[in-house]
Amino acid sequence: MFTLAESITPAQPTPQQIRDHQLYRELGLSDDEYRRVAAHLGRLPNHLECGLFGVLWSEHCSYKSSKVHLRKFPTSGPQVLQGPGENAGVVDLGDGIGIAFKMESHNHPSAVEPYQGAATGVGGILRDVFTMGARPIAFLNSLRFGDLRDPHTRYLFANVVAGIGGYGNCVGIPDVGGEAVFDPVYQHNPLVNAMCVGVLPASGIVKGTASGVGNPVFLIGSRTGRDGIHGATFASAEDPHAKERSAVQVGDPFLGKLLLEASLELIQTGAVVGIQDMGAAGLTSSSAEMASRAGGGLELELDKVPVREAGMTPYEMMLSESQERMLVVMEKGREQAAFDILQKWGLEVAEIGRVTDDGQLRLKFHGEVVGEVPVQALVDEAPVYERPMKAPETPPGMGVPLPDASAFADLGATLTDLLSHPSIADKRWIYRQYDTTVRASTYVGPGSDAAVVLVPDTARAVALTTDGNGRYVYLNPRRGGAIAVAEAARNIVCAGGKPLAITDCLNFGNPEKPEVMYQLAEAVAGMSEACRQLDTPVVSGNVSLYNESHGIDIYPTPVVGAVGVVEDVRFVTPNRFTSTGSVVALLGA
Amino acid sequence: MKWAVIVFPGSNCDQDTVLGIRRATGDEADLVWHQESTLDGYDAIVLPGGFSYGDYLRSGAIARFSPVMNAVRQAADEGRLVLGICNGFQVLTEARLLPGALLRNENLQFRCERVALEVRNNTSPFTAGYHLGEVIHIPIAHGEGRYHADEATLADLQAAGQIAFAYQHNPNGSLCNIAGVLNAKGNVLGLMPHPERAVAVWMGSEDGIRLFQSMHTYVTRQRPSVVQEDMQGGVHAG
Amino acid sequence: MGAWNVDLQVWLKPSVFDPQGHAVEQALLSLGHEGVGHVRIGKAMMLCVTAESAAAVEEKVRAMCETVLSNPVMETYEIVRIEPAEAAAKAGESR
Amino acid sequence: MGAWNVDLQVWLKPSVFDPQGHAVEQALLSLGHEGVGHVRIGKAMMLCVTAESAAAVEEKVRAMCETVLSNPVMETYEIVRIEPAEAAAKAGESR
Ligand SMILES: Nc1ncnc2c1ncn2[C@@H]1O[C@H](COP(=O)(O)OP(=O)(O)O)[C@@H](O)[C@H]1O
Repeated sequence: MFTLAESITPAQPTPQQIRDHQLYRELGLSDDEYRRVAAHLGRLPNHLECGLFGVLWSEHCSYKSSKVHLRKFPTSGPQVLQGPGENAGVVDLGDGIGIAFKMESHNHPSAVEPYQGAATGVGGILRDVFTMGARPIAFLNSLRFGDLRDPHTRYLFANVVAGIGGYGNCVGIPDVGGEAVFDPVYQHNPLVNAMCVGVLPASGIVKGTASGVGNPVFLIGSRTGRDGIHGATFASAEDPHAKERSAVQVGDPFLGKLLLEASLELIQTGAVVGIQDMGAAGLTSSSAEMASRAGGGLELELDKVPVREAGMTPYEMMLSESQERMLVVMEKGREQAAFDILQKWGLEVAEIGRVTDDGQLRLKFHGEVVGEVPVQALVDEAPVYERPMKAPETPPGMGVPLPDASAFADLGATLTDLLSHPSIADKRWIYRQYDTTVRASTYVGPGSDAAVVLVPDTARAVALTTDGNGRYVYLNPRRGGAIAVAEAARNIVCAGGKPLAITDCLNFGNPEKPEVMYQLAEAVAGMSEACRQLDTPVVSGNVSLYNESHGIDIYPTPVVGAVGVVEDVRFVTPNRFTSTGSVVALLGA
Repeated sequence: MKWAVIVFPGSNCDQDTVLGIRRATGDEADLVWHQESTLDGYDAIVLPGGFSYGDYLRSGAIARFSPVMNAVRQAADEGRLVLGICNGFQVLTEARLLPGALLRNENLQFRCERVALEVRNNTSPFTAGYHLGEVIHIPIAHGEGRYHADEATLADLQAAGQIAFAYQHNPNGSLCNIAGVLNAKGNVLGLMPHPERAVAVWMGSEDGIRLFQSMHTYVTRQRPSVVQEDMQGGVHAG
Repeated sequence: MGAWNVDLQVWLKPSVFDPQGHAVEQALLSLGHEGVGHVRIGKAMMLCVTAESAAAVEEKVRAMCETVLSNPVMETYEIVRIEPAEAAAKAGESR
Repeated sequence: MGAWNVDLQVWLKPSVFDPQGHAVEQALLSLGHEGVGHVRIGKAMMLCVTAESAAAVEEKVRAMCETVLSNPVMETYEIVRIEPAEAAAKAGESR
């Protein structure tokens, strides 16, 4: 048996101390999870190893509360080129073209630092899409805020919009659509969901796989700093924003743009074996997930990680969530191609390890092994919880009396009231801060049912929309979930498109409450039903739980991002009356 | 004629500009990396929009030191055409190839919308295709487009007809509603609006086309030899 | 009641990456300004505050810094100077 | 050769409208911070420069300010402090 350097800095507790004083709890592991880690390893985990399991088994990375439900989504179909499990999903647009897309939430970070929280959310989803080998062509976003009469809400809202624009505008991807709903229930838990869409050759999907024993592993982009450590770990009921306060990061859209161009150029060489963004849990999740997908292992030499601050420990390097970094596995012998391209774009690159076949994630520092854990245990053996579920005693909304008809005597005034509600009113204030026409391909931009974006090298276009209605889901989770999917599909159709597939963000409250888990399960069931009926499988998505403050949960708010194909832009239908004398008809039940 | 579109790290309207030139004139344009030191043989040089170097310090402040900028300066000195769009305009003011500076929008917000512009000069190589006083529609997309210059400079610009385009409804607080200015010789134009995003009906406006066409006409009339070469090479000259 | 001129600075916390500083540092180096490092860029602010005393000014300014002028989750602030407005005027400083 | 810490500030010229300062002033007033006025916002920069002497540092920094760090069309700069890096370190300042 190898000897493990127990602690590289004397300040760290020993494995025995971690066990005896239950220090693993601070690293994000429950008592039971800690016992499972020890059982997997056949020994006591050291501090670094506890940290690895702590982040990867966190709700954010492992989906331990939602996984059993997510499995119910339909995820396949002839149009699906890549379903859930990679950095983004991919559908077949026809003409040999694939559309990669995914949506992600950045709710908690945006609540504590709205500009940077939103900006880094956009940066993260951008990297998820271009790591598939896709050139990003559009962003969308879905927002939920409290009552705009509250000054703090106005501050959050204004800065989130500025942050989304700040990142998207700088990288030069148009923001073509989205939604914004205002309701006091989101007062302390605003929702910020961002979607990115990219285009790639249908046969050119790149995966986040670390395969080929001996292949070198590179870290490219920004240096690793102490920011964001534990960003992923502690989403909990007590204070969902607590972890964010210690983990705020600043996005660097310029570097994001350079990474985008360099990565696509790198992928063009054909020498990239696998590539992955470093998002939540940074180096830990990217290395473990890449190794897991290949069924192999990785050995990293942490001394080689370019750091921003002196004296960083292996623990800090593995858990840092510094933005604008990627992990790349290249074919051995073709490294020079990578160096040349990265140099051209002025990006830092470091070879930090190599692919192995022993199934271990082995971490070395100063020549010693400081951590060694089975990849399988980290990624695939993460706990899965079947949290208790319970329908509310009385269905929500039952006791609410219908308003007195006399309140609507003046229909004109009622109409004005409705139109002036921020949820219904014109959203130009938002989208005129986004560059909606860069790339010169926005056929239909914000302000319509669905956006339509031209796709290079084909007469076809993509139709894009995001939709969700938390209040419906609150009142009836199953129907509400179905309605979200149906609405997205209708919007695609109204723009002249045929719905192909969806991505989603499941924004829910505290999963430790049986009523919240009931909402989640039911909403997923309703969404799945609608997806089957409409033949729009789920190809990617994201879950955000613990959207709760002061005991109040947000409305259960699944947001659906749909992609459709427009066979020919001549079929694009405008959403406005275009000439006098036209017949106006109302369709549907 | 030969067009160069410069690519700085962070440029993001470079491809759009190449497409816009093609749509408007039928000409192909070369993308030229900012590390190049020569622009010999190019009749027109376009600095496109984007966020060169992230625009972190001031827009265009760092890009203006790129190696290619010496060649841009040389081209301008030789009377060749230099067009700066949005970030390109910012780079040209930072490089002092155009007077003034572009500051953060007065409303502190990025603004993306189609704006109405009044054509204030139609004698330059860039604007000859427009009527004087004509109102055209072209999109803007910028956070730092507030034109500033001292009073003496503004008076000079006005007197010499160097204000090429003015906003009808000022979106950013620019002095004298300035949207685009020419240098004294008239062969360098900077403008905040994006003509390359107004070259098709579905874009909402085709008013950008005449800007590129004006440049094309100017060059091909001035330099018949270039047209000759192009024609022989089978490239249609518009 | 008197008027005081206040100078303050707001910086990103040292542990937070400063993309602006980083980009400027890279630019300076590539332009041949050798021996430059650790560039950080923050905000400098000056304002004029009317209050009973310098102590009252400081209290007011701290409150502003903690709620409006900086976000304590990622920034720190420093009050550099609090000085009677007249003194500054006499010293010929331009405000 | 030694290392110096340099603090400098870049401000919009007084004749140039400062919308950020104006917006912050309005925000402060609307949030009830009374007696605040003349808010201006500029850039604070710190950097570390290696050179032969403090005088050489100043010369270098002026060159950077005049070419890169400020634009004289609209801005002024001020070198606030040039101090040996060790002194700063001793004084416990974090850089
Ligand atoms: N609500 C969901 N619906 C469908 N797939 C989901 C959902 N949430 C997560 N997934 C899938 O699970 C995988 C892991 O997601 P995530 O951890 O968010 O990706 P990342 O590695 O970018 O952080 C992804 O492939 C994602 O598409």
